[in-house]
Amino acid sequence: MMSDETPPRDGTPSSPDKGAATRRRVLALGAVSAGAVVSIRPALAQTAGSVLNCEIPVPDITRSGQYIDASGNVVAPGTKGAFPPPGRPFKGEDVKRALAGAQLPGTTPDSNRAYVAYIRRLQRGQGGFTCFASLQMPRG
Amino acid sequence: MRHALSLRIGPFGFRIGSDWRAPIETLADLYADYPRPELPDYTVRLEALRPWRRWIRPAMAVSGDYMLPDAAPLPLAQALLAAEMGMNLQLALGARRFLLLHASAVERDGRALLMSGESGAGKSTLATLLAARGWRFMGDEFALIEPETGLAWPLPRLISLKNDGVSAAARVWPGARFGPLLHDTPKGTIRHLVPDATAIAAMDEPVQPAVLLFPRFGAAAAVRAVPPGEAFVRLTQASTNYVALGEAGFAALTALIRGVPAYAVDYPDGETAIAQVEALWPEP
Amino acid sequence: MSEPLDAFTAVFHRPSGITHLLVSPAHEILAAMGEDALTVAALHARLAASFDLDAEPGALAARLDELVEAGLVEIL
Amino acid sequence: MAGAVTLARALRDPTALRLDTDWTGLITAARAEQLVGSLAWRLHGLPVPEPVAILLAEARDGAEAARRTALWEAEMARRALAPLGLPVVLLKGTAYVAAGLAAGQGRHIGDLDVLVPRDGLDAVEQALIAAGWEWVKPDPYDDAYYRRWMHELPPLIHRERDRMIDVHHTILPLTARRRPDPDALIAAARPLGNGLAVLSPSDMICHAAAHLFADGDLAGGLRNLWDIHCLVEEFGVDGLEARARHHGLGDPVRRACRHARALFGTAMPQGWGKDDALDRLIRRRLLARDGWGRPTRPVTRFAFYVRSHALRMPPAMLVRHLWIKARRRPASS
Repeated sequence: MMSDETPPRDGTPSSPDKGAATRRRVLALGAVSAGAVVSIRPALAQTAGSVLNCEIPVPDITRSGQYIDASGNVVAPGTKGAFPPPGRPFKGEDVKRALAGAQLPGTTPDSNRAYVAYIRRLQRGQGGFTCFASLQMPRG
Repeated sequence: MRHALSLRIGPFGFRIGSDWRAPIETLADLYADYPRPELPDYTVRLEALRPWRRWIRPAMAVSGDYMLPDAAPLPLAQALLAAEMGMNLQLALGARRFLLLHASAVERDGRALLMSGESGAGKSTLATLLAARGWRFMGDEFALIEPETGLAWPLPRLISLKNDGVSAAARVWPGARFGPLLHDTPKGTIRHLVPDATAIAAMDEPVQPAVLLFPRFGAAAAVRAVPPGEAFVRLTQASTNYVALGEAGFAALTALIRGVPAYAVDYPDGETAIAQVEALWPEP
Repeated sequence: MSEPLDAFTAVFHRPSGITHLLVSPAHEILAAMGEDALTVAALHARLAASFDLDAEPGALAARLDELVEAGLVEIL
Repeated sequence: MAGAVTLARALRDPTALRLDTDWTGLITAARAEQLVGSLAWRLHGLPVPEPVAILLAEARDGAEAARRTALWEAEMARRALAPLGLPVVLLKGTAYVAAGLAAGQGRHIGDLDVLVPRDGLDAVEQALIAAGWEWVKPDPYDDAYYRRWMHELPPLIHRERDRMIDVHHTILPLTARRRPDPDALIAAARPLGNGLAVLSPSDMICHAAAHLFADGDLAGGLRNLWDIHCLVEEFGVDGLEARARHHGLGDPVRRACRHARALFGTAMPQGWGKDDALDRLIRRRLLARDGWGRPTRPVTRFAFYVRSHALRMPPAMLVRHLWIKARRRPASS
């Protein structure tokens, strides 16, 4: 069943009773590859300050000064094998490139991997989560 | 807040607060000829990132009624850009009385030319060049379409010119007032140009849109008529609040597309673009 | 509310507030369905009454899946 | 200078607002506390200066758009989950608008929150993913902790509509000391007649109070308290105390009602306890907003922020969780 209040029949260009008595139009049901329905989505990236202008603190302010271990956990300062926090939050576009394999500015390959692991684990409500989630946009 | 200023640009009143004096003085100077709002629609705040960052390595967090979380702070020297981004964000996320299009607008014989395109397509520079040729400047960042009437309302904010756009504007606009030169901002080198007196005086005069342009700088000169379908899709992606407006947005956009011819214009330089516009502009 | 543009039809779907752009055969399918609850076969027959169809019901089912994910059609 | 205090007064008795009110401060604080839609409905029809009337009309317009989007998101979730034949209970803002309650009028609505039986969680997860929802985070499976201890699935977002859904199997993190009874919540849920249901009035109030204080840092606290005020005004309190005790939420519910009465004048029996030291601190935190929309009282705010982390993960659990993570060889991520 069609859900309520969807497009009424009027105004549809190809309504059958257009008097095309003799020549009937072919309706290509199978031919459409790209899909016959495109939905308009909010163009968030169009807002003035583009989303990539956001930043991600590692770790967030409530745990500043803590170290980050190789798998991205926040651990006590000086923990063996863990890395000191980077001096400044990372810019959105730097993180986007790092997620695609590049290296975060001012990091070594190992500390870079640790910081990216921390960013991947960000939970909602933690500083930087929204910036990180928006870097996954646009989806699909 | 310690320092504050209210100003009206077109139909929108803003209240801007700052932890520092300098940004408010710069704004007050550049927006001196602008009216004060009876009641501001939106609030923008330029706050120290941390209490001590007012003095030590000052850094400014831009916020307001509507904000994008985790926004990166800006250096104090770029206060003018911060205030501009703050005001844009309030309109982009908060405005409902108008359909907002990322487009510049100029007016001639009572009708508007809208120029839509991503940043870098040259919509600000073109608007400035046309204003220097006698068109009335309406806005360089947002075109406001009133859903009930279809009229385009002016939003003559300071024009933010990037890199070589600054010299182009200075050449054709010798008497213009400029804001400070802002280096290595997120948008490169920027300088703000104050719109001329006629543009500010006419900020409450809406006009009927007559032509919609999709300019693209840098390619060989070419003009192509843009079919309604393509124009519709491009404008839904060039609008910050099309989806939020719901039915009113759909009605406003389809009416605009139905009533206004659209062209894609590639231009290698300003002179060519102006000639192309003159050729496309309908006789009064 | 719908607006026929050249390449497609722009449709504003009130319950969701979402604008969809439909190309053939999507808006013909919606027009043929109206508000009725139909099986795929019944819909295929209804379409066959007005158009020469180029495919069997299976292809129609794929088009319907798209309309279902967009929320324009509901599976009962 | 109007701020959250004036906002609470305006919501409590809008007729008491004088024409020379600091309207800008009031509207700015209302937007910051996500209560501008509710304020706009409370002031509807009252004499206000013309530019204020325009802003309030815009706020009502915005709230209406949010209401439609929320109801559509609930409808699409219903269509995706209907084949499973499981009870699907709407929570928080979406529930208030779906049931047409006063608490839903003009309300700002965030993500869609639904409650489903815990044993149906995997089926719900698969149905939603099949219907176009995706994990917000690219690799949620490494958050075993999240799935094991939290009261919900990791957040999902629909790939076309960009709207998030939180699927709960109870209404408080499993780590929280208090244990509401999810089966009772679902059993007492009231069907809306369209395949979805909402909690019973008493359970709604219990959930709102638990959400208000369980979260700990009281972000959005004023709006949650306004919800509780509207629910109590609409349904009264009979059966509430017994129900709260059943869920082990007696203290948060009494505390929430005390604050609602103090700020919004909610009519309720007197014997719901006197303010204690924590209440005074809570009220300072709830009203910590100035007329510029700035959060004020940073020390109080930070205290609640730290408290929220402690509440979410009791010390014993925290130590055990860290020990497990430390012992496991870190996979080369």
